Amino acid sequence: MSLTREQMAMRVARELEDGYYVNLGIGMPTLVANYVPEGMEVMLQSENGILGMGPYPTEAELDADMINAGKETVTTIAGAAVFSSAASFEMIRGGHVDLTVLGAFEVDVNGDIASWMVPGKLIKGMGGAMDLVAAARNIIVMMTHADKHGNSKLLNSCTLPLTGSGCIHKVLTDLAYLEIENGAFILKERAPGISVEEIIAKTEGKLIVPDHVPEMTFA
Amino acid sequence: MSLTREQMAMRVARELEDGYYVNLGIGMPTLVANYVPEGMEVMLQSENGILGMGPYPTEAELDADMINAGKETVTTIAGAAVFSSAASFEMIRGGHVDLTVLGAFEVDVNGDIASWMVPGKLIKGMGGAMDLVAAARNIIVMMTHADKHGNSKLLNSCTLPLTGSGCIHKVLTDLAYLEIENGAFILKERAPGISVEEIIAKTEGKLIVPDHVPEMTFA
Amino acid sequence: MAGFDKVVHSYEEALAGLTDGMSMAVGGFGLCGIPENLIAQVKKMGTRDLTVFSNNCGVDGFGLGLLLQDKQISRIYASYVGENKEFERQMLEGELEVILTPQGTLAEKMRAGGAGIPAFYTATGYGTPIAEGKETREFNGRHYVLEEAINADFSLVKAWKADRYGNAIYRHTAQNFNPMAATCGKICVMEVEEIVEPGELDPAQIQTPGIYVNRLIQGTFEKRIEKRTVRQG
Amino acid sequence: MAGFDKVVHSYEEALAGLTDGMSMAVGGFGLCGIPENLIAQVKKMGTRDLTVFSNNCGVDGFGLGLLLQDKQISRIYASYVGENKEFERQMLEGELEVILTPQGTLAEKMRAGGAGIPAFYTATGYGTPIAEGKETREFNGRHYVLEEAINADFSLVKAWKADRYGNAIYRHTAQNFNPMAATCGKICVMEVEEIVEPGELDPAQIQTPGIYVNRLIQGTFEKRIEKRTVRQG
Repeated sequence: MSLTREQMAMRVARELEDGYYVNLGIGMPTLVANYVPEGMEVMLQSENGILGMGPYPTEAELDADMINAGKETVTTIAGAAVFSSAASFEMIRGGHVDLTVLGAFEVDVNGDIASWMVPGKLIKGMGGAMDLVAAARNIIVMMTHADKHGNSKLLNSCTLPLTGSGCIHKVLTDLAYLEIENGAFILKERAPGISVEEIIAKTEGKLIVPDHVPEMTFA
Repeated sequence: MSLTREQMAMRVARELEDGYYVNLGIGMPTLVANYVPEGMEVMLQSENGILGMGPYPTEAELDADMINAGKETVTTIAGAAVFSSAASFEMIRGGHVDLTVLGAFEVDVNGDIASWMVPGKLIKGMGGAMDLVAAARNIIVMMTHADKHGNSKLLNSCTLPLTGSGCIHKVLTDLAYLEIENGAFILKERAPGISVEEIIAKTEGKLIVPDHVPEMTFA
Repeated sequence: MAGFDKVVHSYEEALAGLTDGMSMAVGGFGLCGIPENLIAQVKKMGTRDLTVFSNNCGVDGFGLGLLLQDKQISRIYASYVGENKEFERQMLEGELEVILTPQGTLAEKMRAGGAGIPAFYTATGYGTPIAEGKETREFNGRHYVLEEAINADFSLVKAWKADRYGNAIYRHTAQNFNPMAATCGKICVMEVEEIVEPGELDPAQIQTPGIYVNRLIQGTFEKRIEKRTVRQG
Repeated sequence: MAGFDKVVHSYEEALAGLTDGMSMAVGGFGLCGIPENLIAQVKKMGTRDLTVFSNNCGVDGFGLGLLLQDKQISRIYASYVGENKEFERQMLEGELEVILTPQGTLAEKMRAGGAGIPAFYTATGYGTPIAEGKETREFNGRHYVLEEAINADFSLVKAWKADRYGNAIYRHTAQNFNPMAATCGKICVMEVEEIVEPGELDPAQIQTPGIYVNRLIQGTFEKRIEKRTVRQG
């Protein structure tokens, strides 16, 4: 069975470490915040200007002036800081954020990522994604292994306009956890019940399969 | 009679306009603050991080954490802002300060200024002066016409290491007020009782003397 | 108006001098912290052929989206288009020139414009379409793109409180692009929820010093929420 | 120390890992807002061959002047030498390499180092000895100098109050270079007058967010005044 969104978030959460400052992209990456291991503290950075983002507000706490980078109303935790967009990207571009998790349309064996535009069809804009991928030392791309038409999103070379070049080293899909090294995807873990053959079939980019590929665990 | 320091400050103060943000250099330029015309408001910027610098503190107000760019203890006025050095030079380098008054060792007909170093003898450092002269739209150099050995400080070409190049257009000395245009000093006003001949004698750089050179007034 | 009192009493006065073909740096992130009344005034004035620097372009019918409706904007520098159908339509059909700009680069370009820095290098966008036609350069083994400053004719910003001198503070994440936008326009117009007397705000806590602000006006704000997300309390 | 608690309990621990030949970005302007106890600890440690980035170098016998006495500093980037005889003597006699750096350029170079900007253009110093050996370039008819970022091994800074997470605020003009110095070191050590619990400081008023701070220590400060100027009250 391919992973649910929640299982994907649980697996990404295993990459967290105590004391990490983390930026979670809009959409699925946001779910990672729900699976921070017991006894571990991480602090969420939101690129519109929050360090120490908290949960959604109650009706009573709701405040139009307190939103996250996904434009959702949020709260801050005790010990948060709120600042300008320039100050926020000083942190991001200066490499001070420990982990960035974001989605993508495509990733390739060179560590290139495409996530902001499908020419002629869809232009979301890059928001802060280009800044995040250019600067972060530690990035996990979190996406489905194939698109809804069954086309692989792990390629030899991205076909869409890039968000960043040579910056991705870790990919978590609904089928596998892979790392990118020396121009290839290395299959590190497979989703429970997913065969190596299925992953090979759904990976267009050069894939290296070690002798033993363990099943993923979540805690 | 050559001007006293106070008269020089009074003459510079005539260049002030209501609502001006002004940076006054260390030393003599500081005196200008004492001669702001009645009914006019100017706000003093100090490059270590004050907009709205006030007078020296009373003994009771004295605070080691509140100093100006000359390292003197000061106060702030109501409606001041205090900020970082980077924020301070954003203002200065962005050209937001309306008037800068500073001292100099030499000024020349090209608008070059030297004020921070006499090789082998004296190195004060440039502090914020290079930033101020590079960015300000409106600068008045305030200095004696000649040094203590009688050598002119208004030259065809500065001999000392420069603070800025082509940036000075107005000079107030103890003998005259001059403007710099098209590679020459233009004698605009002379100190009361000082002859045009004396100014000519003490100005090494190319000097243009209009038919009529009025005596300076102070209010 | 004398000395440092920046207060104006009508939105007409606030935006006097804004004419066709000019550029505006506009604060806000999504609909948060946008100068909503200043934007509404631009709509009322019908100023056309505007160049806008703003992270987003509002939504259909609110914020800068109002100016898209009437095709008052010719060109916009923004990082994000999503959730604004008219914006996407005008862009895809070529009615509107959109220069998509990474969010951090946009913030830094505005700051640079205000700070007298004509250009800076950044890793953001290297190897992507954003870098096309721009100088790139290596420092210490990494590649960077040269990005130039943004300078605008007008700055339209929204703060929480300001004193009459224009010293301003922002509320929560409504700060976002406002402080940088405030610095990079020739004429900075700020609207606030409350104008206080000089001395009421702590000097060390001022986020936009009054030196940047030319005109200050007190307004009332709808503060529309784009995505209302709540939890059970 | 777990999670985000940055508090350390001794100056030894605060500066552990600072070794000969390293570089330090140090906050303060004159003697105002200097990390005086951290500097005293560097003197005690006897660390040598240091490269220092700091606007000034203290005075004879206080602040960074202490490190000059023992010749612990090999190289310093500063904007101002005046009022420090030993500094001037070591510089003129070539015992100390001094790279005089305009004050605004120094502040911006530290900020750039913390912000991932490897280099920027500035008008400051064009046509002066400061520009020698540096690239210059014209933008819109004005000349600019390319200046590179400062990155240091350690940041030594002084704030007023910080919470345990390192979120800090500064007092009056003791802010000066501290916020920029805090961002450009690999390990930022901050000393403060008071450590408070997370939540006690207003999030919107934080001047150095805790993400920049690695070690935090509470100290007591002499706060020597360099020029005591008073008026009759």
